[in-house]
Amino acid sequence: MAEMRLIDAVRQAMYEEMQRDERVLVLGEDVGLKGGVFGATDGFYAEFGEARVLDTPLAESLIVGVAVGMAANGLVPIAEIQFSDFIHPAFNQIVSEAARMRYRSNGAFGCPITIRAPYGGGVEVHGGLYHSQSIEAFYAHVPGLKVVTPYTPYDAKGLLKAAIRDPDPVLFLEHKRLYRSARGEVPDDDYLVPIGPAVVRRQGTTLSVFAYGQMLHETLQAGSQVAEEGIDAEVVDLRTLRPLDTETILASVRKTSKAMIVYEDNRFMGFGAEVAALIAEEAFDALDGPIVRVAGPEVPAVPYSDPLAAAFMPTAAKIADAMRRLAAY
Amino acid sequence: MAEMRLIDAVRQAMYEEMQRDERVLVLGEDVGLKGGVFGATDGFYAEFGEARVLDTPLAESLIVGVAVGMAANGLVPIAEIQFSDFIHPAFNQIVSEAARMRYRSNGAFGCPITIRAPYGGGVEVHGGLYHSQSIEAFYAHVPGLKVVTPYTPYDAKGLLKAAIRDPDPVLFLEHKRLYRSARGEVPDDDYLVPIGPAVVRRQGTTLSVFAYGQMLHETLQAGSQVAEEGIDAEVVDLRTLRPLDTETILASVRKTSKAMIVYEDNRFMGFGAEVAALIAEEAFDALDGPIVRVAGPEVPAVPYSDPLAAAFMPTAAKIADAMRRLAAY
Amino acid sequence: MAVQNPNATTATTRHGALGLSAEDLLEMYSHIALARAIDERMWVLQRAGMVSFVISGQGHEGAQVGVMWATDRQHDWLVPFYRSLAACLTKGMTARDLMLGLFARHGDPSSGGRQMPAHWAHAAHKILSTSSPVGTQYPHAVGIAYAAKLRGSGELCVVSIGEGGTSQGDWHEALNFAGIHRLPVIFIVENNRYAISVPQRLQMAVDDVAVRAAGYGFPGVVVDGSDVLASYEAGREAVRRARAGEGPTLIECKVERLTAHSSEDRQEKYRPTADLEAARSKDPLVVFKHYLEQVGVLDEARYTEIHNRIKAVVNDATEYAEQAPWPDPATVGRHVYLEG
Amino acid sequence: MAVQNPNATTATTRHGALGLSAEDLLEMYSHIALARAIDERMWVLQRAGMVSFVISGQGHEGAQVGVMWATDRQHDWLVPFYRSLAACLTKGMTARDLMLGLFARHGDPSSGGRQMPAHWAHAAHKILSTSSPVGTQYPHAVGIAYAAKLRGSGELCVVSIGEGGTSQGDWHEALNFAGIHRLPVIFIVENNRYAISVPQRLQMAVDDVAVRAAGYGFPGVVVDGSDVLASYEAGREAVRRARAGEGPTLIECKVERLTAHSSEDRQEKYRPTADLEAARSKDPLVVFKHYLEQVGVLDEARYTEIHNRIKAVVNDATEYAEQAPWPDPATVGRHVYLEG
Ligand SMILES: Cc1ncc(C[n+]2csc(CCOP(=O)(O)OP(=O)(O)O)c2C)c(N)n1
Ligand SMILES: Cc1ncc(C[n+]2csc(CCOP(=O)(O)OP(=O)(O)O)c2C)c(N)n1
Ligand SMILES: [Mg+2]
Ligand SMILES: [Mg+2]
Repeated sequence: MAEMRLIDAVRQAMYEEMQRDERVLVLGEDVGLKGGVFGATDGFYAEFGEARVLDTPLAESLIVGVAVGMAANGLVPIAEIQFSDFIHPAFNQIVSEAARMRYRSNGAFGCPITIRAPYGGGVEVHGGLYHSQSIEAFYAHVPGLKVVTPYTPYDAKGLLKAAIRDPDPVLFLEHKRLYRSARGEVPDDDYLVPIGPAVVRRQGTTLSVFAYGQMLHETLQAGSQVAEEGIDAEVVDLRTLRPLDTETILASVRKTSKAMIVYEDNRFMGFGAEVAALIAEEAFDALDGPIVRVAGPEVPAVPYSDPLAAAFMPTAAKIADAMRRLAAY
Repeated sequence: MAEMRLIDAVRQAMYEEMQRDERVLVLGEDVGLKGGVFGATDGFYAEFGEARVLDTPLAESLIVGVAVGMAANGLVPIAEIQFSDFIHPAFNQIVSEAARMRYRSNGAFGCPITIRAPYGGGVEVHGGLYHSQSIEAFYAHVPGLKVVTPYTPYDAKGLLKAAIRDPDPVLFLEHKRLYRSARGEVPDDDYLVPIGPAVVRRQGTTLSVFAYGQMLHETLQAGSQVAEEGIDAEVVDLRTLRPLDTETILASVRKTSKAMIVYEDNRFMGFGAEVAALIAEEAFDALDGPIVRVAGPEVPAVPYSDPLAAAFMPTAAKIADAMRRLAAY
Repeated sequence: MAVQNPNATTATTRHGALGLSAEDLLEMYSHIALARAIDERMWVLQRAGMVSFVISGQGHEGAQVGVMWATDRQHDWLVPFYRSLAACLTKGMTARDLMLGLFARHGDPSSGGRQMPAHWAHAAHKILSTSSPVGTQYPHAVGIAYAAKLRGSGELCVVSIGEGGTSQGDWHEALNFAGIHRLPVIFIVENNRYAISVPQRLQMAVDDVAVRAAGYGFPGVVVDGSDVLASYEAGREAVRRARAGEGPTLIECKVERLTAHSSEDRQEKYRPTADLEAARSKDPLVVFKHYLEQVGVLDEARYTEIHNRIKAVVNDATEYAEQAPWPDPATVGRHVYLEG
Repeated sequence: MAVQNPNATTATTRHGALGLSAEDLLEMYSHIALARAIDERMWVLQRAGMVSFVISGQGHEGAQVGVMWATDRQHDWLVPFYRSLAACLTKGMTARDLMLGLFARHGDPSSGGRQMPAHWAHAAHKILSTSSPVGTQYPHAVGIAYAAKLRGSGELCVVSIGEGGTSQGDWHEALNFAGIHRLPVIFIVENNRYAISVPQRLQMAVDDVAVRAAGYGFPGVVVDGSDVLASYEAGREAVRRARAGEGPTLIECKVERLTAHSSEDRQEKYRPTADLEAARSKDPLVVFKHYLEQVGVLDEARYTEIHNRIKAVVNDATEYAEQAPWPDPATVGRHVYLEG
């Protein structure tokens, strides 16, 4: 058991899986000698060699498409997309191919690939319009895919191992802000965190807040702030966005009667829309107030300049305000 | 004024715009001599010549990317994507480029392009997994884009003209089932239907149903069925999905107190999620029942074989059942 | 029907020089003829309203059978496209398999009726599932070849596309990657000069797409796809290269599309009659038949026997598929994820 | 600093043969030197914590100025990439413009601080807005060229990318389309042998990406990008072709990346010291300076004058940008759609 950063947990998960199973390999831009732009594969090249730590040409559609073929012929590829913003050229390969391989072949072929992508912004990320994007909404819509995003280093290791061993394609989203800021105990041994279940990070009775990634951090901070004012927020870490843990969500709303969803992506058709729609249909009778979404503004992405980036981001302060309003409803 | 099919109205809109403004051109696969696989540009090649009726290579990313460049240099391109299922290779050009050109240049460059794409399935479409897809959910999420889908021939002509003249990129979705089944009066003269406003197709008091495209047809049929049982459904044609006419939606819900959304796409993170979330946040106080979604199942797309396709599709019968249940709530 | 060279020996014939026996030729011929017969039947069924859609490989069969014949049909992979009917037959799929797909019945091994006809797949025969978006199969093939190389399985992978598909980015990305890693893959481009209605001159500025191979560091060859033996020869060299670790080969087969693009298309609108007539002179079935007659391998008795057998097979497959059960609507939600 | 050929005449010098005067050379040199000085200052500012990110064009300037000099810098278009600092200067952007972008201030003409530094744009100078996804600019350039041709505007379009970007599908699709329609576009590939850390051998199986042009039906040429005059010459021929309606040219400039990929990168991890040292010998600023000295165009007085002027310009731009106002946070939601 060691305290480590989320990025280290990601690295450890892949390292162990590659040692455990020689069918596992990583491919992507700069995953080789450089060890990835965030260091996720640091040292892998020396350990596992060029054939299993594969620096690809700059071509995301290729990265995913080749992974689909590898998987069809017995390998277990982990494809790294350098920044989630650059996954879009691979949209067709992911949506039309990876996600449909099993369905379209009536179960004859599978597609056991994992696609890792660092996502998300913030003033400290300094990523601007193309190194900050949240992409979960596009992919969570797609049957045949699973979409996961860990909040703690513990979950990062356990969920990533589960993703690698999953027989179906998993999009594994890692928030860039959490890479170094999220720290926690991570067991040295082999363990899995199952894909699917959400987890309650803070028990509460006044209202339920659903979040994931960096926004969970802001939400928990907001929860502490309003706690002093007597607002007892329950905070749920969704962790897996597809398949969504509807039971945990509905149970929480039935307990608190109020629901809020926080996400960094622009609000309209962002992931919170689905959570809200679910609750509005399945737990309407338990609701005692509007379902509130706190999210990014309707602009194409997070701007670079600090004042603009700050204006974009949902923060603990904004979330706390929304909690107060909802609690008072 | 002539009665015509929706596909004819689409054709007439483009034809008139190309005559009116020589900057307008069409490009896409088979738009030339063949006149498009659905005949939308039938006769254009002879009338406007090869340079303005441009048969492109089989490359959707190119089609959109070239249109972005054309628009930057003074043309007004209409890009045809042969089937909406094949728009995915252009996802990056649409989301990262077309939709962001204005924002990222702080208003210096615009992107006045229209992307037309036939979408949707049904037993009669016989399209299978890759010629039936609903794609609106992916794009309605994207700030900088507008997303439109007409239901009547009148709207098809007026909205398409508005799209072509719009200074920003518009994704114009045409449901394949409506091409020949939707018929109606279309004025010969020049008129616009503005992008944005929804329209109430059936006034009612019992519950509000929001739909678009072919599902509007099913919904109106369902509305007639249940009317005999005393259920008076209000049916709203959303027409423009982004920007969404929230006022009309909320006003309808405030009137009826009950809301349902019908769409053909798979339910999870489909467009109905946003409509539901909007209502659950902004009209909660007026609600007198759960917000119901009737949508496609969680499978990658519409299967080909008739029994499977039939099992996939939301139908008037299924919608009527849902109306009955909601009315009785 | 004059047999011009009844005493042709192994040494003096083209096929002999390639190491092909008379039996080989007859088997190859039977595959081409069977493919054609199934294909023609499909159009008849569609015109009769029995099935709703056909897209076919008429005119492409010679190239497909020629190249595939050079591979290890059990051991190697095929990543097909929608015109690969003859290649799939060569790989082991049966007429019944194909007809089940056409009728979209429960037993369709390609997709259980979930996909449109001609979206081939067969796991046991190492035929990867076909999708509709043109071009995506090329990276898949390259991934299969990479896995074969890494695992030392000795497999190679054949992948096919039309010349229209070479305009897609995926095509370029795949060739580039395969060149870098010298992968055991054979890239086939079945160039029939049209992408639906778009003529080659609006698809590319070159006569031969094969010239692009040089830009990826491996050979590109052009063959007359109506010439089965030339196709076989090109395939044989590509197989040799792949097995020897020398890397990919791009084979451009010049073929003719003898039908409309699909049953939805009316090609008279864009294709000159003369063009279509010229195409018919390149029918691989006719050309190969002439060759077999010339070298004395096919006589009228043999011909009748083969075609009678084929007719029976096609009739059987049609009846079988027509009577086969439909997919159970309750299964629409199955196989989205691994069940277990 | 020995001036080796003080009496060089138009006829006997390389630049003379190209029709370039001494003033031309000095102007070209000044652009390269200014680009370098701005670029170096950017790194200083980043290291000092004044700005958060730098990506730069050190080593690429000679190729950019050389090629751009052959174009009509008012009338023609530039579709840049993030290393196009020198090209943008040549096109008319000022040191202040560039520094405003680095500091992400309100007045930044490229994006008003919305984009990371080096995402150039300037509508008045016909520099199209740059995004980050590598490769997307190639189809844009081709669209601009198509519009120029259709409208008969006489413009051509120069577009740049690194050799890494040639692996993208968009690159292929754009070249193919431009070849078909013989568009007035000049495709530049600035090949510095690395895509961040990925060496050329893992990016392509060929030595020269320029060989691919043959597959698209137009010429591809390789030039030593540290040789400003060679770059100019290649540009001149490409411009001639474009204006004459002969279509595109692909120019591959062999350049060196003299810095890490960006301020986020530590290249020692993957780049051998010897490689970096060899690169320094190809510094276009040094190489061009030697040439100018040899032909007697640059002496110490001129040199000092130029560099003093540049220093003043860079200082002014830095101070100007540092003091410039930040974007108003209230404007975060503006310009998503046309306002009006
Ligand atoms: C990505 C994509 N875009 C468009 C289509 C529609 N489409 C199907 S086949 C075809 C033409 C293909 O031409 P080619 O590759 O030359 O093959 P051929 O049909 O001539 O054998 C087109 C445009 C598609 N299936 N996929
Ligand atoms: C589509 C996409 N994928 C990945 C990246 C991340 N990235 C930025 S620059 C770069 C390398 C580019 O190499 P090259 O094209 O050779 O240009 P150079 O930086 O060497 O001048 C990468 C991988 C990106 N910007 N866009
Ligand atoms: Mg073709
Ligand atoms: Mg490079």
